[in-house]
Amino acid sequence: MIVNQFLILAAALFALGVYGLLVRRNIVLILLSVELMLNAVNINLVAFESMLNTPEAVGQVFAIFVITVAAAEVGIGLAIVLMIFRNRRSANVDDLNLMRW
Amino acid sequence: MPFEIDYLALAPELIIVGTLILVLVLDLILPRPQKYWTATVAVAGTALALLPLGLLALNDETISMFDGSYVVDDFALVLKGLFLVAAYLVFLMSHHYIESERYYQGEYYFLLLASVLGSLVMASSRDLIVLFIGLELVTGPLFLLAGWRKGDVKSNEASMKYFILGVLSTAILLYGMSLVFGLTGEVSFAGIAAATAGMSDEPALVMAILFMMVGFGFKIAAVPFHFWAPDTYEGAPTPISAYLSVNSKAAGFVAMLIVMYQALPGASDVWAPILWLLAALSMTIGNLSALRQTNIVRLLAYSSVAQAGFMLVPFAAAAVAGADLQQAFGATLIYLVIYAVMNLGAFAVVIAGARKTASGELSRWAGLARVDPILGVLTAVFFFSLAGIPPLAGWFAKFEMFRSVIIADPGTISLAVIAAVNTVIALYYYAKVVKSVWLDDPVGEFPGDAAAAPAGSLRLALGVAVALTVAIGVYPSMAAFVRDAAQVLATGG
Amino acid sequence: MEWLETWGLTITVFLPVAGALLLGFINRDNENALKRTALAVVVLAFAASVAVVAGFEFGGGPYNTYQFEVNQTWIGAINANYHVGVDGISLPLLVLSTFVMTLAVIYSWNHWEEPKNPKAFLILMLILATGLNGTFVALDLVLFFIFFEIVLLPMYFMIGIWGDKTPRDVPGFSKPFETRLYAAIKFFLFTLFGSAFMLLGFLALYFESGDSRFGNTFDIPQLTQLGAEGAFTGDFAFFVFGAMFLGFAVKVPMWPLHTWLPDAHTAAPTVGSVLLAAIMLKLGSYGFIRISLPILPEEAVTWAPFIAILAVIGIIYGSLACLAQTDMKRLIAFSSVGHMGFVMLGIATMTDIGINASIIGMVAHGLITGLLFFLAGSMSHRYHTREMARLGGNIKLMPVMGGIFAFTAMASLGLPGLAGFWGEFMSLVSAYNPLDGLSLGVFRTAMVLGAIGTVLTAGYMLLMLQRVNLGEPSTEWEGHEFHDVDRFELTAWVPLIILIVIIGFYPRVIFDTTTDAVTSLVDMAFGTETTASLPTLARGG
Amino acid sequence: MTFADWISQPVNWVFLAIGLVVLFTGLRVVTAKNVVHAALYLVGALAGTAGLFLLLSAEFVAWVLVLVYIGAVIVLFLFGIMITRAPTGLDEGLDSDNKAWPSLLSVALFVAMGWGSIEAFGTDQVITTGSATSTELLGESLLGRFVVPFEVVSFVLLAALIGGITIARRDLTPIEEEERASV
Amino acid sequence: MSNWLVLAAEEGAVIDAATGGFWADTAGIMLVTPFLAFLAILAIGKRLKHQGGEIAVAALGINLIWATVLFVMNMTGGVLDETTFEVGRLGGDLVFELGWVVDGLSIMMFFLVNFVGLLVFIYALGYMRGDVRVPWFFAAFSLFAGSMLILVGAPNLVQMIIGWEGVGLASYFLIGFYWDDLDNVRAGNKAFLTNRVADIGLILGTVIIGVTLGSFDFSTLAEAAAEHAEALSAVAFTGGLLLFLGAMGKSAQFPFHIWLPDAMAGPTPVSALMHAATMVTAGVYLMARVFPLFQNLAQDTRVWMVAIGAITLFAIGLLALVANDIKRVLAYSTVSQLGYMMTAVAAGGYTAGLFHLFTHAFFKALLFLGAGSVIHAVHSNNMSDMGGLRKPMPTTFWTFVVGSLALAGIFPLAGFWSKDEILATLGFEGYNAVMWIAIAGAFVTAFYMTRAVALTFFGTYKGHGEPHESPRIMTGPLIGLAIPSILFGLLNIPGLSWPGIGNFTEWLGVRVVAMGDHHAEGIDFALAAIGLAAALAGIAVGWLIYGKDHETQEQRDRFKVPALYPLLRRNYYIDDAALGVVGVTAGPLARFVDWTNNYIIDGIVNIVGGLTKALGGLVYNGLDQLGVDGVFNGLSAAADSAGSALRKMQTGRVQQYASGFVAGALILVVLFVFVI
Repeated sequence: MIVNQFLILAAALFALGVYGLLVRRNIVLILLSVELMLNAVNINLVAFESMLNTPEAVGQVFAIFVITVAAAEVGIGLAIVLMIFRNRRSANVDDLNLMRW
Repeated sequence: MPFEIDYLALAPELIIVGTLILVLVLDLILPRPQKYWTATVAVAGTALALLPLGLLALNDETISMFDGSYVVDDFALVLKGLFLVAAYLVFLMSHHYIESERYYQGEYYFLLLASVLGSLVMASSRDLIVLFIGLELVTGPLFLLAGWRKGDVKSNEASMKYFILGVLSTAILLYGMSLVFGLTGEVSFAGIAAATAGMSDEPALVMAILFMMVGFGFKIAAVPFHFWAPDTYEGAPTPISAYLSVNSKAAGFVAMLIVMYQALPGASDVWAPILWLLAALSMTIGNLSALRQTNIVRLLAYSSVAQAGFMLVPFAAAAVAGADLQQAFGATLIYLVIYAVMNLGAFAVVIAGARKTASGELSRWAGLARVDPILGVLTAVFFFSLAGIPPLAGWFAKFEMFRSVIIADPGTISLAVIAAVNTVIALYYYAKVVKSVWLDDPVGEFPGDAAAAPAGSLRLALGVAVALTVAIGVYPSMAAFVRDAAQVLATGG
Repeated sequence: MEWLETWGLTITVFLPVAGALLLGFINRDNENALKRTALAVVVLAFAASVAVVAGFEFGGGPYNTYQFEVNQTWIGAINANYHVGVDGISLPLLVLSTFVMTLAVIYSWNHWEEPKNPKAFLILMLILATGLNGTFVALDLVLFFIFFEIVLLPMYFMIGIWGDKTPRDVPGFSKPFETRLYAAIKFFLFTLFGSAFMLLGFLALYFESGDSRFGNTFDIPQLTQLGAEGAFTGDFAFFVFGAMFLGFAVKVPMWPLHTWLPDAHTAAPTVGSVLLAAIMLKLGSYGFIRISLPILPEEAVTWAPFIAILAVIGIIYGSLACLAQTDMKRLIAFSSVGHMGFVMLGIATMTDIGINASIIGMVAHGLITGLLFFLAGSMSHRYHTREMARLGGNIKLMPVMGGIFAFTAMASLGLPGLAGFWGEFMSLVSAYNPLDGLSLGVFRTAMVLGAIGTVLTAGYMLLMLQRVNLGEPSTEWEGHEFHDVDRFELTAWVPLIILIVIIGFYPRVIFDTTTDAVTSLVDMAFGTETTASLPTLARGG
Repeated sequence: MTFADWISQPVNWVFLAIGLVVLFTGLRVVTAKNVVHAALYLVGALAGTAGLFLLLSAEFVAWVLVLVYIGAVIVLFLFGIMITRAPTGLDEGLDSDNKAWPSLLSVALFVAMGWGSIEAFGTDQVITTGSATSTELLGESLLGRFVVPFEVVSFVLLAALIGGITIARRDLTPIEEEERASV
Repeated sequence: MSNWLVLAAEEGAVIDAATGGFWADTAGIMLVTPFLAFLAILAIGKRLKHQGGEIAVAALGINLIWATVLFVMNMTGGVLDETTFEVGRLGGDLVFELGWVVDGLSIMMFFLVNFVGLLVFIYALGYMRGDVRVPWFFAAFSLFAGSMLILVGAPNLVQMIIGWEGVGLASYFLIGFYWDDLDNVRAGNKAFLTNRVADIGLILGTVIIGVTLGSFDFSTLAEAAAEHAEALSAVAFTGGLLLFLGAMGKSAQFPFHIWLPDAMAGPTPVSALMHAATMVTAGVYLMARVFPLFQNLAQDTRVWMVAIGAITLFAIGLLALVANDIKRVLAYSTVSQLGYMMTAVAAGGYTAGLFHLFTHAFFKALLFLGAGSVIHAVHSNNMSDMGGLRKPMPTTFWTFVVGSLALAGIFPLAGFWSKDEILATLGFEGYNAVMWIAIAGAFVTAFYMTRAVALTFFGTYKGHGEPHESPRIMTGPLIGLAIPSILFGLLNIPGLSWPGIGNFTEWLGVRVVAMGDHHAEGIDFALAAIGLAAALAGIAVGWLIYGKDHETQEQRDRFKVPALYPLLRRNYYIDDAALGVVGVTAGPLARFVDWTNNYIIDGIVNIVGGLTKALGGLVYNGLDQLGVDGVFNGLSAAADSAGSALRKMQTGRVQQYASGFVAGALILVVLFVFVI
């Protein structure tokens, strides 16, 4: 196995995530897309780790941290979604354009 | 393998941790009317955390822990000082604001303290992972705090925009970091620096640097990663906007400084041009956008974008052969410190003014000085300082900034000229604020309790800010020690 | 007077700002206390400057030696010091500054423009005084820059708050501005635009001096030293000079950077215009003499023809513009463009005579135009209009004021025997024979055009007199009771009149201070002693 | 190495299989017209990722992924979907109408990233020493060198938790607060 | 001032001169008293009986003592002295000095100015009684005299300029004295500005010469000229021409004479002083001061100067023929006489020119004062309102006649001698054509003076009211001036040196450098006769045309006809052949000159003035407000609109922000990875 096969897969996932983030209207779905991106990053890290085999397995540690942070992000994100929903009865980002220029 | 831990070195972080736990506890036991104690505790804690800094500053040997992934040197101390003082001022501003609006107080201070903790950690980080976690801790709570005015849809929107763009930037940043790791097999800056020595022509590295820069660029709201700033500043509670525009921006800069000068000094010929571009864009677009703002907070938002541009200028000099890296580094740092002081002052003025005018619209601020000359004077001081007019602190920041790029090199000179032109543009809208406060005739009565003086804490904040602004302006040597701190780090470069 | 040696200048400079602080503690309703304190402060500052004159050793030493020198570390990090001192060139301007400031305070005693608020106004004036005095004595580029900029803020507020409130349309903008606002912003932006580049120039010098024996320095004497040794040359110096040129030229103001001036003068309150015309404009030309010329002599020579051309354009252009004015104050404002044109022409020749001309020209212009603005202010104070079409026969309604007005106008058109003459005449003299190596063609053409300019000057001044002073008063003033000059106005004006006459007939009072310094300056910077003259024809006997 | 050599290794078949699954599910996550489905597709994608981690002999990370995500996060998501009453059925209005720009951007991004990594790593091999990375090693580095971030990240979670609750919870009316106080 | 004497001795043309002792050393008082008077009158004039007039008179009285003493000393011994104070050193060896020089030339002028001035002042006491702003009048009048004295005493060009402009200023005040009427103000402006234009010449000339010599002193200039210093000769032509330009302005030489007629707007005493002793003579005086320059170096310029002078003396003289305003007649005659002086000096007739200046001062002052007294009586300047005044105003009449004859150059009055001298010089210097023009000029002069006398004093009175002789205080000065007008010609009879006092030429001779100009050894009787004949012819013709008075309107219009109604006039001349000759020659010519004067030259001035103002408007409204200023406004407006354009980016839609975000990142990637 070469490392690039993982990297390219990760790149693809990341791109998909970006696409989702740009296209999705529903905030929850946007969060999902973000998860895809972070996941891509994880793939990168782990792949690199097993390519380099660092003494302290830094890559994997990094991946674990990313996963944790991602979880926290989700929590925060959903909380915000709920708050907005409570005020606006909608989880649609397009409705959020009160403030401009 | 066990690590020996220097607790004095960690004291500031530990004190903050203690404070935020104490705040939580107090929040649970205190009945609502007494909850303002949490604020007091937070302020006290922050002040207390400044003490060990002093002690550490006295002995200037560098303390390095955990395989050098966590370092306490002068540079770190200066920044921690900056973060703590800024936080201290923000707390002072928040106190009355939060209490009077019946927001959740305990949680508010808890989250803010957490964010402060993050910034402290980041200042000492010499390692991608620590840096990343630190940044997350700085930002995470802010996503929530931006939406603290739960009832107000604008506030919701603010936090939502901030959050979505925040996570996007985090993802990109992480991707960049992963590439760096992959290329070097290291996460410690020292290691990376060693490994990337001759690698500057490696496209993947360039890409990695770019992606990381996107992450930092978001934090410091540099064009084109600035879109969130105006909306968020406007929607968020004003003290949070202040915090965003100072601490979180500073955090971003610190990250950038460390990574660029510590981890990637070898690749300066890669990142210097990029930052040249970002600087030029941020200055120009930020200023031009600010020209048309009618809402004073949005105006400050764009101004902070432009100011970020000015702070980026010195980076561009780093690539030039024979450039004085310490000088460039110190310039950014000094600018950061001075900017923090005067920008916080400006926001404090906004809070105080908003109480009188009950509006953030500049038009409603017209003639404010008639009813409150002191506030008028303060407005003049802070905004002219931001404009960089002597003898207010701002001039020295600009001065240092120019000083770092006046090198015999077309690239930097051209940037200097761009900066000079922008200084004048910026002048226009800063003067516009002062103008409407002093020169315009009031439109009707001031709805807010025009008589009400700013709350004691806010007055204290204003006092500190104005004192520092004038003092540094008249005797800039005060701020010069920052340069010595800068040397520690920049010698790596 | 050891004490005076060390503290004289510092007191002159910082006493006013201290006074400003003091005023801050006086209740704004207690007008008399405010005025008396302010007056006391400015008088003391003036006294201090006079003491400096008394202690000044005239005709002393080669150029670049300063008296009453103080040199203390200020911003150690960038090697910028609190370095002040005077020589024959700065001394007259310093005294002029403190002197006019005193008169301005006296005048404003009972002339408060709307909205009154004497407290704020006086405080601003005092801060302004510090800025102005400081600029003339600063011997460190950073210090110079600071003082140079300090001047902005008070003036900005003076114009903006007490200025002319009539709205006016501005090309390019949809809604009309109030004149004061437009003028204030414009003044502010123009000046800062210039000084931003000036700062760049200073910094460039700082770095270029890096490998000199002084190390990186902002110190004017040291830089002058280096400049004389030819340390700054080539494209670098060329651009540096250009940058500083922008900064100074805006302040002077030189065509085509002058357009802030008419608006600012017209909009500003009387005292504001007076200080603006009498002192602030001098900062620019002083900067040329003190900084640009000695530090970058070669570039100065390169730029000289360019400066001369702009100066002459300014002369002709300003005068022509004056002819078209209907607003008295605006006319006077434009006349400044012309007069400063002569000053710059003198400087451009790079000769001792030329620079002498510029200095005495500055002083004269300060006194005369200052007085003119006083008068214009007092008149519009009484008539509530500055439209010359509505005035006329003023001398019939107010003989004394009309008389003084006529006198000042005559002085302003460069009548020999009054202060204004020497500046114009001498800059023509110097333009006939500029520094060796400068294009005679350019400068002699400049001389002729300048001479024609004097005619135009006479033209519009007479036109103004005719419209304002002479003829029958227009019927709209029938029944109005005009009180002629009051005692505050007289106390403020008479000293100016006397000085104008004295300098007119006995210019030595200026020359004895300046000539040696100027000659040595030219000698040091350009290595030539004087304009070409025929030793064979030295007077016999 | 040619594609033939590459494909000749059986492990790569496995990779190919999992990879395709991941890609497909990932695509569906961002295209599915039904919110719940999207969430479930994410499960698939993550599971696939875990598989890849196993291929890379990073078992610990794989299991963490499974536990944290599929165990917690997805549930969290579903809750979120339920609470916000996002239309659980088909919903055409899920995506914004303008898809051209986003697709262009993401494709470009993919190309850039892919090109970059190919340039950088060419055919570097992934060395897998059969045996999985020992959890002990991870533990040591987590609690050793990386103890600071380890501690700090807990504050991130704590902040997210408390802040999330505060933000998301329904505010009490003043009256309710009175009752709350009286009790 | 030893060097002066040394040099003078070398030239050997000068009798050894005393330094003048006390009187020369204190001569500066003359330069100061008028200014003290000026201040004193402004201060306390109102409260005095004559409203300050007495102060002015006193001042000039004191001056006259010094002037007379010096004059006499110069007659007997010759006085040569210079006193200067340094008022400023410019670096280099250029020095500004103020002071006074006492030599033949300046003494002559001192005497002239103070003597004539005093008489005019006294006259003015009566003339101005009851007029408006009398104190201001006398103040300005003193200023006028004072400035002239400064000019006269000037030891260097700079002080000359000071006095020069001072005179201009005073004339501005006095011409615009009745400033309630803006026309008078405009007249004042015109005078001042016209002079100012010419002054460019003076100033630039001063600059060029001063810088070249390294000194502004006349003495240095004279020495340099005497030594034919090459540096000086290099600039001599330019410098000389420029100085002459200045002189043309003050001395109202063609085409700068335009301001003079308008200058009549002031009170008559002003005109008297202005035309006789001060203002207009300054130009000639300047030429005399720098004479060595033209004598030795700037010969090329002299041709021009002579030409200008010739044109002036004849063409402007013709104008006097058609003027109706008596003061204008005199004004034009002054110009024409100045033409004589200028021509003479230019031709090298230094003494001749100055002698004419000297004599002319007396009778021209006399004529003006006479005219003033007439105007005082009939309250009109127009001769068409006068006539037959010889009976009610005998003194005025006789003195006026004396003045006229002197001006016309009738033997043995002053004018005859000086004019003859000029003719002689012209002949000697070989300017024969010019000489004949001058003779023709003499004819014209006599002609218009006769016309003036006839229309004013003969025939019947056509004005209103009952004219009376003026008071003693006015007639006194008339007599006081009539005497020198008769006698002073004898002071310089060619070849005759009065025992003990010598003659005018010798007095003038006391100079730095002897002028070496031609001074006839004896009278050229032929030439004298021709000159005299021309004058007499002029009188005769004049008398023929205007002598008899015609009652009916159209008949009285007769003398206007040549000027106004060509057709009428031609018819009229048909039935009077003798006069027809003159009519067809003088008439059209006069009209032509008049026309050019009004339309060409004046027109040019007006056009230039108008253009300048228009240009001003253009520059201001066009360039300044739109152009230069517009750039600024344009810029800020541009920045403004740029700002609003950027606002469009801030759509408030988070996903567009995000795309901007990603796009930004991508662009950076493309830029820095692929491009760079």
